[in-house]
Amino acid sequence: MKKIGVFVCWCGSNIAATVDVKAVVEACKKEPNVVFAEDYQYICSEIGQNKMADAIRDYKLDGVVICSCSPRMHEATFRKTAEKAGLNPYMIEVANIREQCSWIHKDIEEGTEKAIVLARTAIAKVLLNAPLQAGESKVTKRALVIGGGIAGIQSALDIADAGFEVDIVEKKPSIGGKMSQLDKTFPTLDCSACILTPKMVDVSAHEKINIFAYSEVEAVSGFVGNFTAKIRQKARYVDTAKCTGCRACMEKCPSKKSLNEFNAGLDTRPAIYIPFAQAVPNKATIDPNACIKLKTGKCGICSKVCTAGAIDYEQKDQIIEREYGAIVVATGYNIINLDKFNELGYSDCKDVITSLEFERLTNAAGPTKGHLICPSDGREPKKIVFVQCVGSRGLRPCDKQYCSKICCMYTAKHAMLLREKHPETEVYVFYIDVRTPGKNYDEFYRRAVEQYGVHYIKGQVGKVIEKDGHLEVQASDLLADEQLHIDADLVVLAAAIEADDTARKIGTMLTASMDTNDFFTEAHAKLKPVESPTAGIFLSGMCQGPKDIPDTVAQAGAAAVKVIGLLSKDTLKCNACVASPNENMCNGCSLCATVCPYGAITYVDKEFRIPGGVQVRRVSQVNEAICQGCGACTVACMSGAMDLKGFTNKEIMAEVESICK
Amino acid sequence: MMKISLKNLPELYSFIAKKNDLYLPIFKAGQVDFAKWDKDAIVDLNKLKTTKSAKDVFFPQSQDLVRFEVDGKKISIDEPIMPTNKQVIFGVKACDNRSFELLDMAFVEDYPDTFYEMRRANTTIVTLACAKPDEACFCKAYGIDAADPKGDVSTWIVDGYLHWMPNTDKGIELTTEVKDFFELDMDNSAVENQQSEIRAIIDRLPYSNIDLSKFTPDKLLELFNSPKWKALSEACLGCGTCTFVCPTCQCYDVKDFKTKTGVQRFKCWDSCMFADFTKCAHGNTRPSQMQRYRQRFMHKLVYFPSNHDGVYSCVGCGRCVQKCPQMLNIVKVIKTLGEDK
Amino acid sequence: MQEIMKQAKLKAEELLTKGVVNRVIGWTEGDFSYDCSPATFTLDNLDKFVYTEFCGANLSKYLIEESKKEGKILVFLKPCDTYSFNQLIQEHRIKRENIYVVGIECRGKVDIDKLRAFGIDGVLGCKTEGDKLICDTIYGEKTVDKVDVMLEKCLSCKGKKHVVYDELIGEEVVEEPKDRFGMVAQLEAMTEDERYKFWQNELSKCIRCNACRNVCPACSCVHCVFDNPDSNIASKANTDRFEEKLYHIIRAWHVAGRCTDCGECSRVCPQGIPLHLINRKFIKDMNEFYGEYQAGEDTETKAPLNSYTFGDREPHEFDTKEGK
Amino acid sequence: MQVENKTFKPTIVAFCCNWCSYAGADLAGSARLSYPAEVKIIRIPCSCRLNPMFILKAFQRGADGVILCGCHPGDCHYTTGNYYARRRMTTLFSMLNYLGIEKERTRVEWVSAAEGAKFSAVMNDFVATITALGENKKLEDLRCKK
Amino acid sequence: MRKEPLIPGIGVVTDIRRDTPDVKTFRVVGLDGKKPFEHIPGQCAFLSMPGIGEALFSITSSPTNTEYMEFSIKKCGCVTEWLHQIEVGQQITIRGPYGNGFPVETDFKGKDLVFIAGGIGLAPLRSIINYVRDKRENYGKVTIIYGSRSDDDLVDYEEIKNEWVNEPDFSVYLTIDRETPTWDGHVGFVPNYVKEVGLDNTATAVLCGPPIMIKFTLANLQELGFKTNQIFTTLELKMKCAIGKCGRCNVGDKYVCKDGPVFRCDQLNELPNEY
Repeated sequence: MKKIGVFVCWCGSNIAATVDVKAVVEACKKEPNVVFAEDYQYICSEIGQNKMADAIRDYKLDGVVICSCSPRMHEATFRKTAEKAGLNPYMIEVANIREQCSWIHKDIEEGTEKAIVLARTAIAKVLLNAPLQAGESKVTKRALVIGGGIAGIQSALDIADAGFEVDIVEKKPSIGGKMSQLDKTFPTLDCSACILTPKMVDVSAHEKINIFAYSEVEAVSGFVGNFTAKIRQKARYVDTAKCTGCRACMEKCPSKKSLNEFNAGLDTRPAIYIPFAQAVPNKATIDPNACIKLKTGKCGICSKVCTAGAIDYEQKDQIIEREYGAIVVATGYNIINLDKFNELGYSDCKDVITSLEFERLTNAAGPTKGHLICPSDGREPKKIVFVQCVGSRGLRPCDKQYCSKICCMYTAKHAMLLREKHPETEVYVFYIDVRTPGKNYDEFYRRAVEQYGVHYIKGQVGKVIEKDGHLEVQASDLLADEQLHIDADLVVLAAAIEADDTARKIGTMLTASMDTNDFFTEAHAKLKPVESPTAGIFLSGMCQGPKDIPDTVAQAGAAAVKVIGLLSKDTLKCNACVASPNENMCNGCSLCATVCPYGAITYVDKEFRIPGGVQVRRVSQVNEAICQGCGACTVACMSGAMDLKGFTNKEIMAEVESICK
Repeated sequence: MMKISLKNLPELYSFIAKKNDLYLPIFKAGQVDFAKWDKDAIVDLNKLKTTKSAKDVFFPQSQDLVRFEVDGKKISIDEPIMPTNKQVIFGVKACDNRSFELLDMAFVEDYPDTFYEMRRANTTIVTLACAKPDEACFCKAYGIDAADPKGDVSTWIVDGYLHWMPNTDKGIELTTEVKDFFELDMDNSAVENQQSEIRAIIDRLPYSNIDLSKFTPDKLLELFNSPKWKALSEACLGCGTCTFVCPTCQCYDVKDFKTKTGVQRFKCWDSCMFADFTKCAHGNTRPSQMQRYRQRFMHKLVYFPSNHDGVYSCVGCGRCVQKCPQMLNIVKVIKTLGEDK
Repeated sequence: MQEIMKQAKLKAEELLTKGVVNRVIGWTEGDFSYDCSPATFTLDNLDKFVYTEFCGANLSKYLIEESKKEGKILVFLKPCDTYSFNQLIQEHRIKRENIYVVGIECRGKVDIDKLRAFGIDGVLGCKTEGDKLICDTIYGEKTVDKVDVMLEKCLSCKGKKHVVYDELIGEEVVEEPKDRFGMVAQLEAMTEDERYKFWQNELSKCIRCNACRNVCPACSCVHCVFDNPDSNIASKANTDRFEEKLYHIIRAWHVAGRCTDCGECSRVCPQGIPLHLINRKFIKDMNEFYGEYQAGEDTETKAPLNSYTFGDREPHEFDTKEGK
Repeated sequence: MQVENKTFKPTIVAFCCNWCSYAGADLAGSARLSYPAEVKIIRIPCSCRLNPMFILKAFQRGADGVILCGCHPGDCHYTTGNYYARRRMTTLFSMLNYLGIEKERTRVEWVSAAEGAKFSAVMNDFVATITALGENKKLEDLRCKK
Repeated sequence: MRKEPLIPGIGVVTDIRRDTPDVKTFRVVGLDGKKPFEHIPGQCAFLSMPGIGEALFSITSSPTNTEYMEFSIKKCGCVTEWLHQIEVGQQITIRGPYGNGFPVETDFKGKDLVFIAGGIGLAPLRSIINYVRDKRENYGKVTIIYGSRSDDDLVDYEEIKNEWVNEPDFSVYLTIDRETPTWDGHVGFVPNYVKEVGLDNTATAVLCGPPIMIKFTLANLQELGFKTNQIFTTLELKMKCAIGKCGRCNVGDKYVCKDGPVFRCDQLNELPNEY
């Protein structure tokens, strides 16, 4: 007789408050095959786990049901304990009586009744469970980092330093990302470029790191340890091997009207360009939308001035296929489009700018060489208004509901720097709340207010209109309860940040789950913050949600550590819950293979003994290293020959029967 | 003899149905089968052959046997409810009526099937002569007279009247109960005329004189080993149509069904034509369709007669002739194997 | 018809004699004209070969076993049978190289049950004359319009094109496909309760003889779920109303997208259950939801249930009335 | 009838894909977003694992409603699973309805791991719908009620 | 009212003994603690667990045992698998006895008997061997030839070793198919061994074992001069009713459940070869 043990967890009062755990234990004891049932405060604790291991040994249990929190929480813990105690880890079933029961039902009777049903269902399943053995697959010892901002750079460096090959794919001509556009960084006020540039140089110099700049990931297939990515290297029309980065072409290029992305569109650049001085790789790129030669076939000046002969107008996009063991997503962010915020005048008034534009306007390498002027007429602004939470924490359709997290701090930084450089300017900051958690953050903000005399006004800006060459800021002061009209020279909007527009595409490609805001979902909000639920995919930086540079770097490092951990293994335990065909029932019809997303199913001709001889039949075979266990094939299979280990037809039907009892 | 105008039959039905479960050939969704009569039922006495035979009245397709409850290591048994209702089956043709006798041999001899036995005991059979036999009928080959269908009560439909003649005590008992619906009928000539018409038609039927002489128990091995089975059976799909429409097929299966609180053990029709009929843990004694096909006809024509004084387990109703999806049937078997002298 | 039969017989004789094939699968004569059965022939019994208006049986399914045997077999396929053949090829169930396909002309087959329902009892023999069917019965000669007694599958013929063949016999009389979905649409127009009643009435006749399954070229599993105790849905008899529904829903589901609408299930059902109406519902739905698809038209195209598009309709949007 | 409906507690089987909807249900739990206890969840790896046999089995065994929750189209952990599930369920539900089974008894909802609130709302609504619809009579197996 | 034959009684498993790695012997009594019913050697009974299934097993214990019934059961299908995992005290359903049994009071009486068994085939023979031991005066010399794959697979080895070999006028020959380190007895297949032990061909032989063993042993016995009417064997086919009605277990016109399972070989020769 199969012997089943049942543990019912109190989870402190989390379960015990709305489920009578003793009653669940008693009910389980009555179930056939249950030889042991017990409750305990915290089964996931060491003592709880020891109890479980002891029960497995003492009662020679063939299966264990744990009524506790979600299996997504502790199934792995319980499985490990079972394995240590000599029980196959797949002979464990978790009845989710916390998330699915105690936390959502208020009534003890109702909660207990449901908990019993859930426990009974898990018992019904575990009785049919078979011990499973996970297969193994090899690990390709190379990582792919998607995105070359500070997050990607940090992850790549850490992984490469551990001795693994890393490819960085960056869609722009240079790595560096948003951080390269920043002037100073809070709360220490170091120069952004000064701390980023050495890292970029490290990346370019690192023998283990390969940069695919001006490239995009086109497709990813495979699974953890064995991904294959197709990378599109867009045509730069410049042979990077030859280009010396001398910039002679940039000077001579006759088409200089393109908006300079690096300077947030505040000035222009030539059609052939290197985005900024410290660009890595320091190679020119021709913008095909601006290049006269490429558009009309005439010109070709750059080709003539290039002494290295690097210009190649015939260059084509290249598709490179590379194999990886792990993928780090570091797709970063953008600031939202402010077109929908007409009341703040961003589209109409040149002197209403975003914080990022402000960064460029104050940066020594920026369009104004760091000289702060009003973009409309070049005068020095005397009164500057900062508007917080533009598009963040709002409820309108154009708003993001989340807090963009970094704006409070960078605005304090901007205000402080302004007041330091131009003490004569008046600086106003309109805020909803000032949020400054973080080491030395609140001190930083208080310095802005107390030491630098920045005017912080709790209130919202209703309108910004242009009036006589000035901006009239209409706002409310909530604390003074009065309407304000401020005549400003410059208005700086702390625009909300959003996930990069490529994130969704990449998420789909990687089958990594994303939230409604296109931020990647972590495998667990607290305990697995840098892992995607999809094995082998790790999250670094803003792609997972708004965060500042220190947090980004920390997460990038964490993601790197996870990657290193993965790549340092020679083989990976495969998913044990894989499809498995019963060849005696297999028709060989190939329907399963047509729905398999991984190409895990192949066919062989096999001999079968039939009355009076031998018959050759085509039957399916599953490559267990490739199968991820989705189960699509099991439903496509008519005869039921294809089943999914760990979620067999019989097991699921037993669960159904048990629930409907 | 007595008679009743056909238009008064509904009243007769409703009277009989008061005290009995009344089974009649009832039209439903294009088919006529024996079913329990109620006032909305469409009775079709003109249909020569119901799709299924009349056997389900005694041997229903599924029959609950016993219910178990399991509690830990303990098992308790709920005795079944026996079919104690009185039944009348009305409109049975001579062939089907004869099949009851054959089923009796199978079910009542040795370990009697109590459900069958009780239904048999509680049922009064009212037969009906076949006014218009068809090409597939070969009851005559088994000595059945479609013009004199027997049963507890024999009836004939002639010229708008149903003529009624009790044959047995049960028949007389029923007749006494329903006699007020009838008028006395002293002139038997109408019935007799019909009988001779029927017999004349039957004499002309192509299968009426089919030769069964070859099928005797002593030829068991010779017939069994005949090479002709292969060609005879090759189109057989292995479906159960012939066995399920057959009035004499009696194979069944015993199965368990887990209900909400217990286990219901029931018996249900099975077919020796089904691939898994004899399949068990050790293997299958009849793994090929040829063997299963041979079993069915050997049983009807040799094995059954061998155990029952030479009586064939076939009544010549011709249902299999007409219903086999691929037009295989017992007559083709009889003719093909009967050729060998 | 006589002419086509003669040609077919000659063709079989020729191919057998030349040794192109070592046996032939076709139809063999019965005692009455309506009872011809599928059979294999060699030169020895070829005299019994017939091809008449009663040769409705689809021979494709037999090829699963036959094509595994030694040597090449000649098969006669009517236009609609060729779809089943293709579907079986697509599913790797038959070995094409072991089969010589002769497409045979078809002008619609007769349903003996319809003939009987027409009041023509005791049929001893039939012959076609033009549009009429002349029946010799024990109650005298009777004549009907052939169209009145044709098999359901022929009344809703997909068009008389052979989609696969090595050789053709007779004319390829390609017709416009007939409307197959009229009755399905009628049912769709009913209320839920009316439909339930309709199906309850029809399905309750089911005796679970498995004829529909066993004749179906798509239902050719090595081991059917209904025979497999491990499937948890195996059953033998309709012990409860539920089981007749379960059986027919699952059966239709298993052939959904694979059913070529050959109509054999309805032809063989001893209880006259309009099983084609279930299969056609799937076909109609899939056509409407995912674009026209005819199973067996070729051997490549993926069936609708085994493919997808990003913008497929959502599951609650199946109400086809709204789709029209 | 009114009284009966009030006391009628339907049995609801919810099949949830492991990656999105089961996580969504967990989120609903951790956010204490309640839904009726009649809903019992079965975890399946992907919505494409749902075999129509399971649905019919549930009805046979006494379920009054069956709901499948999976990742939003495009978000399937296995890339394509929910696309297959979508086609399968669309055609199957259409067939059930064609046979006269109430359309409302079966449902598919896409619930992501972040949509705890949606999960709870969906379940509340589904239970309300089924409760209003009453007991499953058309696909019941009387033997399973004994 | 007559009792419906398909409705079983309840039995209790009071002892479970592991004979070989895949054979267990179950002791069964009725709810009243007594033997469920009387039987003769060679007869069978249907055991079942509701919801799992019903299966026919030969009764291994001798009718002379008045306290209980025993069944030696090899694990090979779902019912046997279930039986192999139960514990003492488990209730099961039981109905029987079925079949003709060995003609212990007629054909066998006063005869020398040769019992030849292979593997689990000893199960039905154990019943008659112990019966003969208890009614020693009614029978002549007894020779037992029993073989299995290995010494581990010998059913009832303890009883054979400790009791049968000591019985007067009993000769017991054991053999295994392939040598094992723990076996010092005869090695070889049963059919061959039959020819080696020097059987008296006037005895009555009873065979039970796998089909292949039966086939060759039968041939060898005939070579030794045994006539087919001196040889008995038992058949085992799929059954559902055991009362000759369900239509499965017939071999020709004989039902194994009712007319068998014991057949004399000359009778079998008249039946179609479909077993």
